Amino acid sequence: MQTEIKISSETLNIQACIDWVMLPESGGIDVFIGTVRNATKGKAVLRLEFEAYEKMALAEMEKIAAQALEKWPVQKLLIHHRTGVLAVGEVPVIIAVSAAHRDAAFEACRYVIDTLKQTVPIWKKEIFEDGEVWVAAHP
Amino acid sequence: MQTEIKISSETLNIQACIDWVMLPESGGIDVFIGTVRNATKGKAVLRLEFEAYEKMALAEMEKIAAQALEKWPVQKLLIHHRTGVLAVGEVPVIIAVSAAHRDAAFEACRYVIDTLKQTVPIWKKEIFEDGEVWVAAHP
Amino acid sequence: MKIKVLAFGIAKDIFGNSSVNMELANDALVCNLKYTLEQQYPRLKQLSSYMVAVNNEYALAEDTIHATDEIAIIPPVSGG
Amino acid sequence: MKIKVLAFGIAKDIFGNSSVNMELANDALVCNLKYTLEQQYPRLKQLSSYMVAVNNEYALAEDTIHATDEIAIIPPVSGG
Repeated sequence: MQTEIKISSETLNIQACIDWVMLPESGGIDVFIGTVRNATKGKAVLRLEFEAYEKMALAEMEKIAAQALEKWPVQKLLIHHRTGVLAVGEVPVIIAVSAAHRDAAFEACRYVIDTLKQTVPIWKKEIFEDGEVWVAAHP
Repeated sequence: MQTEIKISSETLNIQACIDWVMLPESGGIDVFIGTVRNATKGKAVLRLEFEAYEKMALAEMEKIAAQALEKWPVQKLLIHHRTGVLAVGEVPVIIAVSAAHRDAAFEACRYVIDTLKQTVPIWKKEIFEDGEVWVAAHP
Repeated sequence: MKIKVLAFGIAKDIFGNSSVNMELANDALVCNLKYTLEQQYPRLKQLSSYMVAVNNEYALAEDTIHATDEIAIIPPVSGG
Repeated sequence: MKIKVLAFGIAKDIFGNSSVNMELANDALVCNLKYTLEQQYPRLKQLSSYMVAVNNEYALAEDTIHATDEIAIIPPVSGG
């Protein structure tokens, strides 16, 4: 398999993701790691909650991966996304891409995270001391 | 310190590099991992040997890191480079960049690896079954 | 026909439930579903936007809904 | 003046050593060093290119060399 797409409520394992994409034919790997930031627009964030429409989210991520494989000569491509409650510093998403040459790895990795944020049905709620808000829900 | 630049003859530790750049203020981390490819132009590579003009290489990498910090709003930036004999699948270079927003992390990371390959005095010898060659030495 | 509409993110808060059951005409389109839902849950109209997914695919306003379809309301996504 | 020239990568192979000692005029420029080295080691001219570093900085052809400088031959780099 050239791609591995996963949604999980367990802590994501960065090293395992990198090991999975690395091949003897690889020359470079680009990895994007999302992290839970402690503040948004200057306001302290206590934690995030991620919810996924899991079946559709997996299907959309498969589509994105297939598009990336078509656009760039990449070897292996992995997308792991967390759900559930995440504390500051935890990792909601890992995207890892291996390629013979680094340009393809960089471009495919960026395409995947940019597109994922636009189309994959996963939602993030920011929990503040005085309330909570679903990100991007309102204008 | 915002940057960590290192040249080492020991195995590089990817997870430690990521942990070093991650801050509570980080929203995203981009990591580039160079890997020793098993072939070049269709010819099997047995191993690579990296040699550095260490003092100058560190100085050049510090310059590149400073330029990246000036160009993009990044939080922490790490460059670790191996020297010595590396087998296929080993990691000659790790670049990790954290930022509040992913664009800066991606762009700075790519700038660092692209510029490193142009200016940092480190040399790579490819060892084949029937000989060896210093990469890029001859036209 | 009777259909079940799944809700996620803020849509779940608006519906007060992770799904709602609705009665729709047999030849209803996605835009009819949206209209009917908005009558019942006016807060839907305050969202930046929202999509309807039919059988795990984003649907167009003019797509027809069938009784056996899996229907979901997709408020603005924010994963990653 | 007597200077010591450090060599790396393929330059080390060409010199047969990780450094060579040279005698240069006191007001020699980087281009004079290159010329003198190329006389002695013609294989330098077959390289794609090479630079001279003076005190850990890339030097220009017209830079002056001083006896106390750290001089190094930098063949095409290939790190990363």
